[in-house]
Amino acid sequence: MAEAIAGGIGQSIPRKEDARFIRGKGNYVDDVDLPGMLFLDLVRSPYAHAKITAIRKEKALAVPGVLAVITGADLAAAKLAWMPTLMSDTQMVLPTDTVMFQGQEVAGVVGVDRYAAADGVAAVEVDYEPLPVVIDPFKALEPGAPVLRPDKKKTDNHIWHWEVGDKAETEKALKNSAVVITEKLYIPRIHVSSIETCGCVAQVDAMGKLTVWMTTQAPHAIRTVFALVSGLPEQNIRVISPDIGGGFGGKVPVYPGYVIAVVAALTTGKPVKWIEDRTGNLTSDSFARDYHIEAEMGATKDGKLTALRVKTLADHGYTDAAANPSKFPAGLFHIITGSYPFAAAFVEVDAAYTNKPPGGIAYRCSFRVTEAAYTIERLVENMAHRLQIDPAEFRMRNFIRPDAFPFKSVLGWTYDSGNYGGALKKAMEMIGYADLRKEQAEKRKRGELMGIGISSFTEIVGAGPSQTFDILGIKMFDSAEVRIHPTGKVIARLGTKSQGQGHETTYAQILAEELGLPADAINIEEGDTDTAPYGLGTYASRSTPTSGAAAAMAARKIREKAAKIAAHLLEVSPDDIEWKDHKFQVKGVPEKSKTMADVAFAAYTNFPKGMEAGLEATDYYDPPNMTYPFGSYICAVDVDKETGQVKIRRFVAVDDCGVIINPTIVDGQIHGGLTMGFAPAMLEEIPYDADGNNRAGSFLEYLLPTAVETPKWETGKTVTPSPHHPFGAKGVGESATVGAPAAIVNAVLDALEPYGVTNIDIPLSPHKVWKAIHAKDAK
Amino acid sequence: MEIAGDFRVASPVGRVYAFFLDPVAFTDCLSDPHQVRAVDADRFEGTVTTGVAFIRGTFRIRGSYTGRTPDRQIRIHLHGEGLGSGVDADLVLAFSESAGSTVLRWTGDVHLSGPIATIGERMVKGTVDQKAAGLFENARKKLEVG
Amino acid sequence: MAIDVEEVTGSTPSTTTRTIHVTVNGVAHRSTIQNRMLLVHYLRERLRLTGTHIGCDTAHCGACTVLVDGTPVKSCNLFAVQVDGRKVDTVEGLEKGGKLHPVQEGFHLEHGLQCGYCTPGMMMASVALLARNPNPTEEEIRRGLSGNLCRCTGYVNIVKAVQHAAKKMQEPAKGGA
Amino acid sequence: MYPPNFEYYAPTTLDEAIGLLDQHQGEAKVLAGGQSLIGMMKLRLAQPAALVDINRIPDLSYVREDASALAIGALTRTAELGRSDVIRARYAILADAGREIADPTVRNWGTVGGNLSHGDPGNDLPACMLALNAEYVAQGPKGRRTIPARKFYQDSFVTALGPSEVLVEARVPRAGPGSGSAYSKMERKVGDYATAAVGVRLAVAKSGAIEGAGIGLTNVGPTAIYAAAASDFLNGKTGSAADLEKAGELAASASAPVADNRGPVEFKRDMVRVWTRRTVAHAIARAKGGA
Repeated sequence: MAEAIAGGIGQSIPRKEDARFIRGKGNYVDDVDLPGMLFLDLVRSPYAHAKITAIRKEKALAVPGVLAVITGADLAAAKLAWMPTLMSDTQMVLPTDTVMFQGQEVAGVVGVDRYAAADGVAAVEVDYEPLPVVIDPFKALEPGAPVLRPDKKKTDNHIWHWEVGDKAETEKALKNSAVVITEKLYIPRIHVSSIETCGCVAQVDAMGKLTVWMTTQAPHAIRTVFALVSGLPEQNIRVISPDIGGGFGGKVPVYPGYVIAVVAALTTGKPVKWIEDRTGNLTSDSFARDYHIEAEMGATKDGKLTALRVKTLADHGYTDAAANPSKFPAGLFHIITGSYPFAAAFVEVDAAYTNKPPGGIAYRCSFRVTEAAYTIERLVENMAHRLQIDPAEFRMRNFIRPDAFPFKSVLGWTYDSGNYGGALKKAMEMIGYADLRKEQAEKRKRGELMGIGISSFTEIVGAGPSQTFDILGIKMFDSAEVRIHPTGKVIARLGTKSQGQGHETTYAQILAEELGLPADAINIEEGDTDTAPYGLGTYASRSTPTSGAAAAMAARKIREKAAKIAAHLLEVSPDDIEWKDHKFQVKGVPEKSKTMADVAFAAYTNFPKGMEAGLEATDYYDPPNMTYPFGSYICAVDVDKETGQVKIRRFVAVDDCGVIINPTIVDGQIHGGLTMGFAPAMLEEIPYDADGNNRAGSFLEYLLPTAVETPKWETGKTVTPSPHHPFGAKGVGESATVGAPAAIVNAVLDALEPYGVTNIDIPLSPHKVWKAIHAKDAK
Repeated sequence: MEIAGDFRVASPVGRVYAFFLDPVAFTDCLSDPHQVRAVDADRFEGTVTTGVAFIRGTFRIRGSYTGRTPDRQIRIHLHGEGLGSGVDADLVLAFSESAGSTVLRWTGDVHLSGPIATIGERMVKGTVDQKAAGLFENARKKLEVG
Repeated sequence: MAIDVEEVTGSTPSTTTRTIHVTVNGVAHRSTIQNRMLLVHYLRERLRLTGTHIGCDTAHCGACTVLVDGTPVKSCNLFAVQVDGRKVDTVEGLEKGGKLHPVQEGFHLEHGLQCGYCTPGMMMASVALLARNPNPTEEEIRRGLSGNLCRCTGYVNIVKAVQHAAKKMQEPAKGGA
Repeated sequence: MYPPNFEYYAPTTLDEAIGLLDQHQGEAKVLAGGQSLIGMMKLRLAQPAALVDINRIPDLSYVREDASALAIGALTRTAELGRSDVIRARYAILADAGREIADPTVRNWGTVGGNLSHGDPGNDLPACMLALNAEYVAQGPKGRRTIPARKFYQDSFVTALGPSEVLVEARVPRAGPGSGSAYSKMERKVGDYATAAVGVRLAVAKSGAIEGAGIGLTNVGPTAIYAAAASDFLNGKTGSAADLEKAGELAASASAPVADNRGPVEFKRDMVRVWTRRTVAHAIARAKGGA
């Protein structure tokens, strides 16, 4: 067997990027300090819906250290009061007459430091006339509801209707099903709450070039959007994503603060920094979820799933600013048939305007996949209970079989590979499923509430094949540029941007494997639009499937040229050279070989006549298909009957993300993903009251789990390579967030089975569990 | 947030009714520092510095009489802005006279907006009731003395 | 010990400013600041020690955790004037003579960080935890770090990182050093 | 979030501190741990003209027991409660609470005096002091006075403390033989205010009868609540299952919670019932020598 290359694929090497982070030497956007830099702070609306009758700047301008106050009227003069959203709706940068949600940006105040700017914010006087507030999306669609977007010439609050599947066929199949269950599930509005909030530093140099350091997961796309919105020539815009303190989808959109900071830099001629505070973050940045789902599922008497019908109302706030591929207004929600070969399915989604902040970002998942996985895995579990079949057994009977891949789902997706039974079997072994069920039966006899829940989800990540996936028309490929220096050291630049995923390490490992050079000889750079090749950025678990693939493909292009140089050095015909054991070898004569480092030196010193010097390649990778990671999770809980408190005793997660680049990093991604599956299932929610007040505007009420609440995760793996990815990987950052909630909720409902409860909407706060227990007497 | 209360005062209804139609007289019953002036017959405006515990700030207020039924009922809308927050209240004052004294029954629907509602509500909730009760108690005292 | 003297130029004595003397990571500083300046801004903006981060503004996330006289505190919930005459330790002071602190080493080797933003605060809380309890159980680690939020790691590897450091810090004692 | 500016004083004697408070006529605030105050200032919901930082006044941080009482100095950090041997051994209710207030880092700076005098119904220590029938020592321009904890809390954030007074010490009657106590906090996560929390102090006589019972409730009313009827009921009882249930019901009736994200009123009342029952049982077990 060939010797492994140092830091190649499959090795758990410690992360390269840690070196700066553990020394406090990361360079996050708030660490950027420029001479003469000013600070921007924002006035925000206390009202969810109100007419602005006056904004008085005078007192603010009189505050020591305050230099400017920017309002919607100022922006309107430059035609910048509105900007387009990623879904081709329109969004205010600053309002000229009406505020649409509580926490909306109303004016920007520029000061010499952040304290002065905050003093200025407190001194701006705004007169509001409150208007009727629309919070409930169902009421928003009722006749007579106040029309929130008259500017769009709309006469109601309906944004769009989207559907997929065969409606008539599904109706027929449901009618012919022996058993049909229906469930209404609300997946509430939540917030990604990366520990670093959003912010930027905008600077305009003497040549008129704008540089913006900003918390963005997609710097290139942002540059193009900035160019289109502002009219600045694109070569005069440079977007730099420095170190990012967590993204999870929340740092994909363009927020008003970024634009106001740019305007402030242009008008003052000085660099301007804007750093959002946590309340601004929680009350105005893009939300996730907020889907009201009604699902119906049919099955035969002997437990074969037949049909699925799903009707959903999506609350989009006052504008549709969802971060979705353009052709998919409800994201990839139609992966909702999950791990099962339904013969018929129909999904429809309607979107409504309300007086809430806009968004519709993913919260660590690939465009609404969590909503889909949660729905299917909740209903499958309920169906198993209804049919009195063990939920594991029920899934085993219904899974898409391993020999059925590639599998075309009834809603149009072609799953690349899978072995669902294998993952569930492994999870059952790890947790000791049979013993747990025995224990549960004994406890139930004693009146104790213990539950076991399963989730066997299928994800869809790696957007995307460019024929179907684009954002504002820009196709969703991604890129890598790889350059080998004479001494065999490498610089690689990619179109994505890590926010903690460990790209500097995993991309180096991919290249190490493909180039036969040690990972520590390979530097990775991302996030500077002046240097990196164009890419669509990091979200939706697309980095490994796209840029990771581009890195491998660029390396392979380099190998093609390098093979010719190796042939030249070994004085054989290029046809006699093969890449084997991370070296160029003369076929059949393994002792005659050249390493990539040898070839690299020659590429600058001794290359064949007629060949260009250098050793580099760029690849823009357009994946032929999405990848479909999957997994099976099993959760065991104890429920305190009197208080409704849930204790997660065990949680086993078996994931299959195809070929694994760095097992330790993959485990870390799964731990984090599980925690962000647990959090919305048990703790997090942004509720609004009838006046439109955000009731979770700080971490006092928006409940991020600490190490105490977070379960002790147990992880396992199966490996089913993606057949179409260059080295078989699928993407992993989000699987656990997608898969975990249903397992937890299924476990709690399993514990409550004696009470006949079939649903409690997340988060499963003690008072909701208590209410479910007290609403019905035990059978 | 609903608030309500009532009082009986040994004073004819016409006088009580007139008292509450005078925005300066009526808002003068606030125990917190304030300045209020009438804009016209229907509207008044000014500032009130108020608070509870740590929370303390000056609110710009605007008020308007939204309904009048002589000697029977007055409706007032109050709108205040301060501390980056908003307070809006619809007050209904209902009068009835019996045996030379007047019973005033007041109800109000108070809406808080912004940081006070989002973050400070647990600190403010009990107090709104108290402040309103204090105002009407001061009004009763004034009417009784006068 | 180096002395780093700095003053606000042109500032006049005022009831809302104050001159403080603080020793940060062993370096003495004298600074005139506004009374309202939060300790975290003093460290980040005046001393340019940007390893200490701000995450929540309300003393929930612990990203701003530093040690004041050896005790972990949330520096976004403390005015700099309050540490006049005291010692402050930040993440930048953990590495000594080019040698990583065992807690830093633990976070690196056990993959106890991802985006790195909560990491400095998490490490400072860990250093204080181990000073008080050199051999903590997993429960004690989880409780001890419950003033610090991490959004990336799910805490599994943070626990391992602290355990790694605990073990490492006990090694020389065992060797009789 | 950036606070407005203020005058800052760091007196080194109590008299000086009280003089400063007096001089500012209610516009100055005492800064002890500041874990609540500074947050409100950053939100600009609190804008005091001056802060009087009492941290440099010596001899305000102590835990000591004498023949009649356990005395806790106002500047004692709440983390110290869980670490003090005498408190752990004989006043477990305070050690329990000392491990539940906010989070471990906040506890390092937050003070007992601040927690008690802020008047926040969500603070954990007031209910303990109500259960323990403690007294607070306040010092003001006219000298020292003693205020019973059970008369201290008047409304949300409204206490018997005058604007120029500083709470300097809490005095807890010395724990006698057979005494036991406990504090249980139901919280959504670490760092949260209680959904409901219950503090219990009692003694079990040789006869097996309960004596001197005190029950305090956190965050289920406008102030911390002394559950008098439930406490009185327990005296003379043996602590049977029926006794505990009845005590729970009486405590629940004494609570006056409001609905919020933690749950509706009826749920919170029921949590008072359940946790009173459980906490009384825990205190009895401790009184009988259990942990």
